[in-house]
Amino acid sequence: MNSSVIVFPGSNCDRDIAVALEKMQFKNRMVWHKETALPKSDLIVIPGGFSYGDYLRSGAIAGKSLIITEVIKAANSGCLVLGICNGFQILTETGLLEGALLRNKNLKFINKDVNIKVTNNQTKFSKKYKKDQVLKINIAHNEGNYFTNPEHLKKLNEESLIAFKYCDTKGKVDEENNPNGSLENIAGVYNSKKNILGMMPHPERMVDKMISNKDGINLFSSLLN
Amino acid sequence: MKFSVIVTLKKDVLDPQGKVVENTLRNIGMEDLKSVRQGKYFEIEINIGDPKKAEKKVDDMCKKLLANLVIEDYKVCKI
Amino acid sequence: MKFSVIVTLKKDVLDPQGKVVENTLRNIGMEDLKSVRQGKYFEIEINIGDPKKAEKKVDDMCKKLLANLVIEDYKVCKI
Amino acid sequence: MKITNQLIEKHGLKYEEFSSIKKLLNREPNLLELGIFSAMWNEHCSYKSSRIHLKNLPTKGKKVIQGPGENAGVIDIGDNDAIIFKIESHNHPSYLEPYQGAATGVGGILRDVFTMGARPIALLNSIHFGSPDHHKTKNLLNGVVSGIGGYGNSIGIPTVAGETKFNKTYNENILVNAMAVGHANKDKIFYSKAKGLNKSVVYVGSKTGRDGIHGASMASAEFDENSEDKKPTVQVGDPFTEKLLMEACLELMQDNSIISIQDMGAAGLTSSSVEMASKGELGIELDLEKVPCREENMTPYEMMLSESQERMLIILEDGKEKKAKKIFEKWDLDFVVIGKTTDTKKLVLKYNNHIEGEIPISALATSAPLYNRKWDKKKLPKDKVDLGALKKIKIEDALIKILSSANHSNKSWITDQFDQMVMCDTAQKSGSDAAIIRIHGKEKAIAVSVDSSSNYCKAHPLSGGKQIVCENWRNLVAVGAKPIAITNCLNFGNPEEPKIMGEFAECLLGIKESCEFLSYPVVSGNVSFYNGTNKKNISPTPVIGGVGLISNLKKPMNHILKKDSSILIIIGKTFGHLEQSTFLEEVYSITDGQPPEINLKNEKNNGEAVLEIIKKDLVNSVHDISSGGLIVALAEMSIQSDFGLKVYKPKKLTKFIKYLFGEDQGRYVLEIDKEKLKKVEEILKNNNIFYEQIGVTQKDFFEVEDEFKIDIKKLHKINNQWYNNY
Ligand SMILES: Nc1ncnc2c1ncn2[C@@H]1O[C@H](COP(=O)(O)OP(=O)(O)O)[C@@H](O)[C@H]1O
Ligand SMILES: [Mg+2]
Repeated sequence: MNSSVIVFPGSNCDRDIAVALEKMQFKNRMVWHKETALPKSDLIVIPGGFSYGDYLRSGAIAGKSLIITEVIKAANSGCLVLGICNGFQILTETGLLEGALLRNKNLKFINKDVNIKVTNNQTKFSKKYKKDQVLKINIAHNEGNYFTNPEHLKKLNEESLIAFKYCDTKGKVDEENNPNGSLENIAGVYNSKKNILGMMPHPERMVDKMISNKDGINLFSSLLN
Repeated sequence: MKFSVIVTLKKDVLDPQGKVVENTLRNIGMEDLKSVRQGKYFEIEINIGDPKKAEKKVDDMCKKLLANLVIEDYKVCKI
Repeated sequence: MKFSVIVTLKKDVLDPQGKVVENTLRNIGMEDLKSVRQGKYFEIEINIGDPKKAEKKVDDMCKKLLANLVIEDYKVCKI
Repeated sequence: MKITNQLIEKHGLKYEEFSSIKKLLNREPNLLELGIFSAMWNEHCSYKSSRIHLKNLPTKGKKVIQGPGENAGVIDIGDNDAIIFKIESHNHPSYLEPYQGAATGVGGILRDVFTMGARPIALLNSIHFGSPDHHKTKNLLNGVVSGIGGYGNSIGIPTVAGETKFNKTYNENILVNAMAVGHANKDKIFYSKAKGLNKSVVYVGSKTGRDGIHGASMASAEFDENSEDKKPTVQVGDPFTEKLLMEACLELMQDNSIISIQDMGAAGLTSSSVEMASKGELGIELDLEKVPCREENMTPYEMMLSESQERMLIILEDGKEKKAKKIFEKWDLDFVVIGKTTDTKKLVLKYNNHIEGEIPISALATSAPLYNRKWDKKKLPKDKVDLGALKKIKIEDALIKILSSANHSNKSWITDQFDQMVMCDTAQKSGSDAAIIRIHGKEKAIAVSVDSSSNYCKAHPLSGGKQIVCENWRNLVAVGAKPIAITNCLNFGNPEEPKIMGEFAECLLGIKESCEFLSYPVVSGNVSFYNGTNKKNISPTPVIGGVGLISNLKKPMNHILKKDSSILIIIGKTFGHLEQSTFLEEVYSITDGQPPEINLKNEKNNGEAVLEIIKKDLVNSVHDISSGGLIVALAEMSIQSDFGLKVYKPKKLTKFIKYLFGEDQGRYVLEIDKEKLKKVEEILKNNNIFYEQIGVTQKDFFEVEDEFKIDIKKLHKINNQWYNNY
């Protein structure tokens, strides 16, 4: 499985995701944002970080970079695309995913382990998880408050395009377990073809027992076959 | 030619930042306050002589970069 | 009564955001651009009838909270 | 322009100092030169009041690769790995503009570390605010915390530990100290010493603006009527550019292009160029018209004194310019050759081929003033607090009062705002005695902690200095790390007052004594004087940042209780020293008396035994006992975990309150499985170490025998409410 990690100036989880991918036996390449062609890839990852300092709006400026047109082309022809944290923000800014990520409700950067529930385990990204399985995954963001218009929200629900929801340890989804104010506790969404996933939590931080736990492993292993 | 651009969150989008500013202002004794909304401001200088063309260009900038029309509105003014 | 408040960085203070926005606008083909500076915008509604008093109050808000005069300037306008 | 007395004063120079300048130059300096002298001779750059005291600190050791005097200290952790670290203050700017002040503090210390070839792997901070009731405190707290996070999170280096304290002594002068820790290959460390003639001096990074120019508000030809808009300003940090600068520098450091490199910190271009030349015993010539500027019409004076952030000066090997330039262009950064090294041993500043200033390097560096300021000794205070005379308080109430106070509340409101996990090597986050960072791709790890205790230092600087090194050492030991070396940030008041100078001198003697005894050398540091306003000085606040090594990280040790029914033992003797304790301060507002005594021999033995016990995997959790005493340490252990515990009433008992709240030093609590107790006791007995069984873990309740029993969920709530309600 060939993966490409796009590196923007200001990306800072690029090494972390590369380590996780390699650990999972992906053949990974780093792609600098000024490049005009993508290497052959089955999976494109847009990593977390603060591309362009997150100035203006998080993800806005990376969304205008050269390489992004290539990512869009690849995505439209069915290539798998995973955007984590800043990567999710970039995907919404390019329009590959609908909606937007607003400032966290408490206006503060939030870094902590939260519980999320796998709301759809029928996709290429999630098939190794059980339905409604609760994962403990680290979040670290300023703008993770997912927002979209009512029609799109309806579509997300009807077509099972919500990937993960914030919840408690038992899987209960409620306001108390919504760290950032996201609509319906949404932590990650798919596009309608389900080849693009954007998520705020960092699965690449959860692949090593010494550092955290292994709840992120199955996302990568799902992709492998 | 100089323009000001104001980008604000759409009405139906929650503005927690404005809310916090509002509360803080109340807490420091500004009781007559009714509401606060917060946005971004840009001062843009552009080398185009024709005001129409210049404004069109700035409008373009807003659409392409400065505002995210999913959540934001914008206003351009010549200054 | 409604006021707009614009808070901008003082002239000699580094504006990293404005700089990045400026470069990006150029990169996406806005060659006529001369400069961009970024600031904050507030729309403040206040329950005071007397325009003078109201403006004074808003000015107070700026000094006390909205702007840090060490690095920022502000402008209040009735709208 | 004529140099008037007023100009001299505005530059912070004393008249005698000005006379020495004239002597050194054999003439009057011009304004540019005066500015340069003022930048190099001020306290911050010259260490003129502190140098003779700092000299006494132990700075050598088997593991020390580079002690004080470079951008940061360097230690050897084996297998060709080196750790590079330093702490620095950004107190005054943070008081004026908390967000930017704190942010640029973090940015500055990071540059010190990656300048030397290290990739930063951890950030720490020590932040001190005034009383929570003071009208400025809340805003300062918010701004400083988000500024620290804003910079560290954005650049992508985890902020893993720190300390946060409130005390009215900081009402008008907060402390913001930031520490950075980096990892480098031992044979790829870069220094600031220039070498070779006619080498290119290269400016890289951000453009120069009029940020933070000292004394720029004064009248002069350049700063005339318009000087109002040229007021010195607090710098704005740009973590994005710093990230690019860091990556570009680290990329350039992969081969052998760099002869010497120095970040532009305080006094920017001036101090960086002088330092490089001075260390290399060379001269430097700069063509100032080449300096990349952000504003129009910047004068040589402004360029030389600007403190714009995110800039570096590099001296390159011949023929490497092209390749280096390409790297910086890739990262969208300026790269300009602005001068060269010379054999004149002078700093020569040209602007459009006209010489604007010419100063012997030695006049700026080695001939800078050195003061042996008068200092007063402080006697150990006598006043004994009469416990009997105090109004009685229930143990439970006292504990609750402490746990819900600003100083002892859980800090997750702060630490949740910091990315602690980015880089994926944080094995132990904030919340424990020390954080643990794994060396990337390896089995080993380092532990880091910063500590201070201004109350003890104020009461008796000598004991306080001794104590704080020990506390820091203990925090590393408690997570199973062998302490290696420290950095220190010495925050004091006005050194021109003998009392303050005495606090400084004696704290340093204390630090020295502990460091020597524990073989815990000082490898870097920073002095911040003049903390205070209107003749009110802050309490002496030396902050110690320590680094220890865990050579084989199997499981990170911390103070979270792991099991039901395990045995709790205390290591180290309890006498019940209450003076200067949190108990007296929080419950009775009593702040006088002596600080606890330090017994270095016990400190060392106890710590080494704890290390052995951890290494042999005989213990479930460990916590050192510091402010608040035994009961607060125990409460912290159970608040962070799913278990409660029961403390026994001690058999030989003078006063229960003293036993529980006393702050005797050199003590640890250990949670041990019943089956392993014998082995642990063996180790302790073999080493002649005092220990007692003090209790046992249990489900759900925190209990003190015969006194009270409280649900740990409630305790957790009590400990977690302060910040959210503030
Ligand atoms: N400003 C801060 N930044 C990061 N971590 C902090 C900060 N303040 C406190 N902490 C963390 O909170 C925990 C408790 O702090 P403290 O009570 O000072 O610990 P100790 O007494 O063991 O030194 C530590 O893990 C410390 O690293
Ligand atoms: Mg501790």
